[in-house]
Amino acid sequence: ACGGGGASGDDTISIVGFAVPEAANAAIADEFSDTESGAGVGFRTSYGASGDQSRAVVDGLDADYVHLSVATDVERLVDAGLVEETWDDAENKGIVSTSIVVLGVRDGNPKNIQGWDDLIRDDVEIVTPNPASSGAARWNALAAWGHVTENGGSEEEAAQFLDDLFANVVSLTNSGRDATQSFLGGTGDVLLAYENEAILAAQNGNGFEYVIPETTLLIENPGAVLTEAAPITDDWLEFVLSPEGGQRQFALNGFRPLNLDDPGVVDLSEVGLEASDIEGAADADDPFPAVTNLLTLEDNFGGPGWGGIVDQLFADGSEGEAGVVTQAIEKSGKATQ
Amino acid sequence: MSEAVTTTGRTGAPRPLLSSSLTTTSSIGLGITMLWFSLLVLIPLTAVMITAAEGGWGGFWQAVTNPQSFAAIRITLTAAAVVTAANVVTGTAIAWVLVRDEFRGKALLELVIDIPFALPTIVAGLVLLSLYGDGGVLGLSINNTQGSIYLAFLFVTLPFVVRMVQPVLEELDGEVEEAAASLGASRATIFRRIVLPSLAPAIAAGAALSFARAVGEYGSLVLLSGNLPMRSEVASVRILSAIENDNPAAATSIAALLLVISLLVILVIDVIQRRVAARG
Amino acid sequence: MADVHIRQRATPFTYVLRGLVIVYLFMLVAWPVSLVATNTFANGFDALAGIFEDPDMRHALGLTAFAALVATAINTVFGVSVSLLLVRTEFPGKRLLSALLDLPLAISPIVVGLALVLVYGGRGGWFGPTLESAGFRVIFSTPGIIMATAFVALPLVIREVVPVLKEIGTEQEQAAYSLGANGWQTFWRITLPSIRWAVVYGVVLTLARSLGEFGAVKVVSGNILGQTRTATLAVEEKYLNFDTEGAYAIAFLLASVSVACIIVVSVLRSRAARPRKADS
Amino acid sequence: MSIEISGVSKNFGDFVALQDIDLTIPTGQLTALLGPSGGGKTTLLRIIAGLEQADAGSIVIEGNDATALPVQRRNVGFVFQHYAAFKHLNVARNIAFGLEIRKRPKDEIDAKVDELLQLVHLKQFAHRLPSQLSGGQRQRMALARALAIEPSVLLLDEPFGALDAKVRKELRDWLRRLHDEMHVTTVFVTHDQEEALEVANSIVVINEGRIEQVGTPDDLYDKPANDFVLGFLGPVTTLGTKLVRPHDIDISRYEQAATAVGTITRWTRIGFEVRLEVTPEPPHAPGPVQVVVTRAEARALDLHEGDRVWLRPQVGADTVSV
Amino acid sequence: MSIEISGVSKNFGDFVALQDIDLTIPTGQLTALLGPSGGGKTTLLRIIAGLEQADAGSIVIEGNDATALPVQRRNVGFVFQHYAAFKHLNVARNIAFGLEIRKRPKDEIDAKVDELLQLVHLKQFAHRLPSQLSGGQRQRMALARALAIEPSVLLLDEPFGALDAKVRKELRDWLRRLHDEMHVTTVFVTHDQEEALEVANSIVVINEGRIEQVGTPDDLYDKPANDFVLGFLGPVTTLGTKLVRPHDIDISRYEQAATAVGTITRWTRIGFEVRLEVTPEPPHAPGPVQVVVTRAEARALDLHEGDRVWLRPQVGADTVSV
Ligand SMILES: Nc1ncnc2c1ncn2[C@@H]1O[C@H](COP(=O)(O)OP(=O)(O)OP(=O)(O)O)[C@@H](O)[C@H]1O
Ligand SMILES: Nc1ncnc2c1ncn2[C@@H]1O[C@H](COP(=O)(O)OP(=O)(O)OP(=O)(O)O)[C@@H](O)[C@H]1O
Ligand SMILES: [Mg+2]
Ligand SMILES: [Mg+2]
Ligand SMILES: O=S(=O)([O-])[O-]
Repeated sequence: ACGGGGASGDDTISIVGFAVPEAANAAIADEFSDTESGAGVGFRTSYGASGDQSRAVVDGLDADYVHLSVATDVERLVDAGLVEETWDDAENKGIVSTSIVVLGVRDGNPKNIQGWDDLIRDDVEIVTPNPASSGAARWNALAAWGHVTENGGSEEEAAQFLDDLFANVVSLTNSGRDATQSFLGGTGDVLLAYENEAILAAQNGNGFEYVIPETTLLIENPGAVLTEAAPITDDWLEFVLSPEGGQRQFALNGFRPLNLDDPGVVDLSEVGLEASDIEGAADADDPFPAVTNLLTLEDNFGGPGWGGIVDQLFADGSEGEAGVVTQAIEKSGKATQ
Repeated sequence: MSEAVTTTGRTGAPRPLLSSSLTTTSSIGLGITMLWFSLLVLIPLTAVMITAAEGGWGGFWQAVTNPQSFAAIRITLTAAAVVTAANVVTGTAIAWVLVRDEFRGKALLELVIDIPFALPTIVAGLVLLSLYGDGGVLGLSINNTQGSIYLAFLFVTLPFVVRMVQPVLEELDGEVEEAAASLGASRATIFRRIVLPSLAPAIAAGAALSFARAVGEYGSLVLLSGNLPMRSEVASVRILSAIENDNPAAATSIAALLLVISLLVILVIDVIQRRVAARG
Repeated sequence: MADVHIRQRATPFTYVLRGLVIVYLFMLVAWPVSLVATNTFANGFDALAGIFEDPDMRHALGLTAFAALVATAINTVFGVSVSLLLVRTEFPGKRLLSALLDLPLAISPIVVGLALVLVYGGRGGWFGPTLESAGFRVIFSTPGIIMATAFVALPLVIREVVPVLKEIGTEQEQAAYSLGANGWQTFWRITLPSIRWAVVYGVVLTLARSLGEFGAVKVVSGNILGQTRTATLAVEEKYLNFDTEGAYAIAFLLASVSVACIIVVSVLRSRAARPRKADS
Repeated sequence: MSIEISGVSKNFGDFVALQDIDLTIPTGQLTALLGPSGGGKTTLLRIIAGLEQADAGSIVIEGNDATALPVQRRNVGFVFQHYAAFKHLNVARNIAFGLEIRKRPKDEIDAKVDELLQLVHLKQFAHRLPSQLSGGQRQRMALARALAIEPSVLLLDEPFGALDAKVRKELRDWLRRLHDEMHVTTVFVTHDQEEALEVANSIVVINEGRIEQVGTPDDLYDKPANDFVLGFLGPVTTLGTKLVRPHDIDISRYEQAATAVGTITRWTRIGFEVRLEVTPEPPHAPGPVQVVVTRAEARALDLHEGDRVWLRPQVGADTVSV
Repeated sequence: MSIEISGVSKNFGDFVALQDIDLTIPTGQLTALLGPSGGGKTTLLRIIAGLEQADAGSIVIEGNDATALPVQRRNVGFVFQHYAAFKHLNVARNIAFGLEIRKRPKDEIDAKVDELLQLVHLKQFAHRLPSQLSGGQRQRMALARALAIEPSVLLLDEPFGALDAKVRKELRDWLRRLHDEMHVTTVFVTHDQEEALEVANSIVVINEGRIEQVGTPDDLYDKPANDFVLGFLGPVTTLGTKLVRPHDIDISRYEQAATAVGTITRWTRIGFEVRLEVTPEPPHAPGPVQVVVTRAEARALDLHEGDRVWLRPQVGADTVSV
């Protein structure tokens, strides 16, 4: 009952996921065990960087269910024949958790960061994971790109904006969590992060708050059941998607619960919670405030999935031209040489 | 009876070894060890090389000459070389103090030497950051600069030269140094012309290991170096990025290049060592 | 005896060198590492207790101990055999082998993992599918963790043993032969006891390196909680989940093991009255 | 015949250490390999032991061809010039080593070790490490260790080289006695002709990789095959056209039939000997002649520095023409 | 006076290696430190060289207080008992070392090295590493190395211990000649009384950390201060109630006034000496008496194993009561 060669039995679900939702998934698994169908089910879990995890499954790591940062990491499994092509055909388009890109700042927002345009000021130092190695970073970069292109700017202007933004980057870590740690450790003025990451960091760190820019991007993390998964896995996925089950736990961990009709808009009562249940949010009364201009892959960038925008922004240049972000990073290095 | 004690360590005219050519037993031993070495190291490295070759010469060339990768390789090799040179000096000095000096608390130094190995590298980076980074006790702000790479390399490679030199220094024959002294050699001269040549093989072995280890280092830099392109990004990070971009050929190309360079450096160190050992 | 004399004369230089070494080691290792301890015990024994109460953590520690011990055992046997071959026999390709032996350290741990997956990966590896159909899983399972650990620590025993083996010469071995001992008996009864401190140093280094290894293990282990998550992976996991105290606690445990090893070694050595030194 | 060495040669690189050696070492005898430093003594001994492989030639021990036999199977006891003590084993365990290898029962080993410790007077040192022994004690330990396995051949490389005169003397006597008791075929290397003359039944003189002469001590002393042997076995001096031992010169202050006439130019007393240097008058000789007389003789002959003396070889003295 | 040692003591832990040594070593003389193993000879020599620091006392060399001077500044040549060869340098470079340190011009060094190689007969080994030399060759290299710097004091620790008799003899003579020519103050350690008697102008007998006697060879031989010196300077045997040298015993097959009567139980010829073991008849003596006669005497007296003989000390022989 698994992708690799059948190690876990019918009553064990192997979850392979990216690092961020580990706590949420663990809580969901707990609750799932209390349900009728989930009684007696055990879990094997493995969490790590999204790309690593996806490749590990291709290389033979046992998995019944994957929960990854970006859809491309699931596509890799589709290409390897481990996940049905139809995995994103359902109403949720394969998405199991969502969040938005936010700007983490120091306590009291000393640099008075309000939106994307403040990031390219000379006096601002930015911490972000590296889009070349981190899924989280790609959401950040795409949000920055969208801030220009979706507000009437040209692609040239957007590219220039990214150049300016990366010129201000002082720490380019390998993963999203490393960036958070680096920021909490004292580096930089602004952290580009997920909202849930920022909430979690605020829960754990001191001297940290975050700003939701006017224009930002909806982060959609896909989940998929593997072809040869144990049958129980389908019940698990259903439970993860259910408002009272999985989504409620995601909300408690700072994710925005799925809202298929109106992506990114949160009604906590749908998942049976109150504002006070969410700790660490910037505004305790409205932990998931509505975003003025929320971009999504589907509406703004030709989604679902990343499609051509990946190459346009992140191509590493080994074949054809390097992506805009790749170039921006390279320029930032050259500029300082 | 101590005079006679000295004799046993030295053989008279040294004798050729009993089995200078291979006996059956040693052939079997050689076979088994080579088999394991192949399974563990050679075959996997061949796989890496073959993967690197998949992109052809052009792919390889492009991967390693990509300005950012090239800079990362340069930064890594430079730092590894400088740190190795530093280790040759500090490592030998530390080994010297451990063997030749006597003072209270020396045993504590002995304890400290191997810790950089056992400490998970990520934690190493963490503690170095909290001392030498922004807001650190020392107010040095070394994080996100090239200096942090040097610092991390110095930390993780500390034990090599020390631990290589130490046993050899202990075995060294003190009478030979006295002979040099009686011929008028100052302490420095004795060290340079008598002790150093004897230590050269051990120092070289330590230097080779230390260079090698530095070239491959990654974990301790995660938080410390900031991975700024062309400034503080090391080769391992570039390899990681290439892997993330589903470009294993580029990753292995960089790895292969580093491998070849390391091999060359190890060989060069060996040659230098032979020179020093014969120089006096 | 002769060698102790010249050593005892302390000059100003002795004190300067001693001071520099102490300051260097303090700044580079002792102080940073002491932060691990202070962070671990910031809340008394809570952090440590937390580690030991968590069954998954206990499993991770157990797995790390197991993998480190097995890898150290393999590397010790392999290292001593290779050292004997390198010092006591002649065979074509000896210098090349000697240089290749240092390479494992030069390879970025990520590439080590990648290399092993390329060959032993259960789905696409060269040998992996065959092994897996024979019911033997390497990658994402304990053998892979052991291999990765053995790989990164490969040269350490060899580099310790080779110089000492050269230094002790062959007279004692020849005496053993003349008394009727075969190669195997001579090795166990004469050679091994003569090189035991070098082997012990090598083992300590290997063990320390094995405990601290992270990158390569991460790639080949699959990091499955309660199954293939090792202590260093747990350190990362704790750290990533903002449980820095827990991460420090595990790191503290790992570093303590190597410190304990060093203490045991030095106690054993002084109990053995340091015959090596007495004889030199 | 016990050890039969035929046509043995050994080179180190292009240095010829031994050249076509033929030699028979009789069973039960005490044979000395005597020669100058670098002559090849140690090399030959090691080839007999099997510690070194000859480039050519064969070694037959007790009738069995041992040429290709490894050292373990030759049943030889070898005592190394520098003892080669097992540093990590105490004296008793050093001695027991060969027996333990042979898996002898424990009490047999203990008994044997005890006996040998007694024999070499190391009873009270049984539990010391070699590093805590004096050179002489270590040498005796090495001897006991070699004897423990009751070898059919005992080979010793400069067994007394590193010991002081007094201990050396004791051990020599003891080796002789031991040999008289056990009659094990023994070969020892020495560069000390007195040691060879005193201890050995038979002496092999080796120089520059060749055998110069083989014979009993008396043979060698009285009938040296060449001037190298003459010179090596004791002091020689040139008297007229002959090489002769300084002891074998008749010296007189009174005119007599003489090979040379000269003046005593140096007079050195060494213990109970007096060594004289006589510078002959032309046409007699090219350089000073060394003469040795006992103190009693010197007193009786009333010899002093500056005296004019008449020299001739004693009757029956061995001389070799220059 | 050249080397003035006053009140020197040296302990190793609680072991007393030297105890309140006062000694004057005259300039230009060849002095031997003679004594049994472990007596403290090496320790004293090392203190003179500055390789060891005395716990108490002072060393004055050529009128300058050298007590606190490091070895480098004492201008002494030191030859180590175990050679202390620089393993990584070939013979020529070993010898050149001291000169290179002194930054002498290259051709001066080459010339000097050449001369010394000649002197110690190592010309053809100039480019070998020490590990490729025999013990004797290494010793000669060490000697040449110490001489290269033309030291004002030459200190040698058992310089000829590892050499064969012939080379030893040669080197002894050579050392004597060298000394006569250069008059460099030379101190050498030996445990070989013959070497001391033959080579030295002056002998210092050291035992258990104390000086037993200082004097010329004749002084020591003829007027030993105690039975230790008597015994150490040459063989002794017990005749009746006296210690006497085996050479100093009158032996006769005919009845004469005798200290002991006995039977010749062993008869060994060593070169031109004959060594006899005489077992006295009761009530005469407790154990066998050693007697040495020359071969000529033995022939003249017609002595054989089994003969009954009468023994008495020679007139003028030095004896010490037991
Ligand atoms: N391994 C070796 N390599 C090169 N030359 C060697 C080697 N072993 C011995 N020799 C040379 O062979 C010659 C004979 O050496 P050997 O040790 O047999 O002499 P020896 O008669 O025992 O001398 P000694 O009395 O000094 O011990 C010497 O010139 C020595 O330098
Ligand atoms: N470093 C030391 N530590 C302890 N004891 C020592 C040391 N050096 C010498 N001794 C002891 O001091 C005593 C005198 O030693 P020394 O080497 O001077 O003797 P020696 O007369 O040269 O003897 P040998 O003829 O054996 O060389 C010996 O008993 C020796 O064991
Ligand atoms: Mg020899
Ligand atoms: Mg001595
Ligand atoms: O975990 S990330 O790789 O998405 O940062």
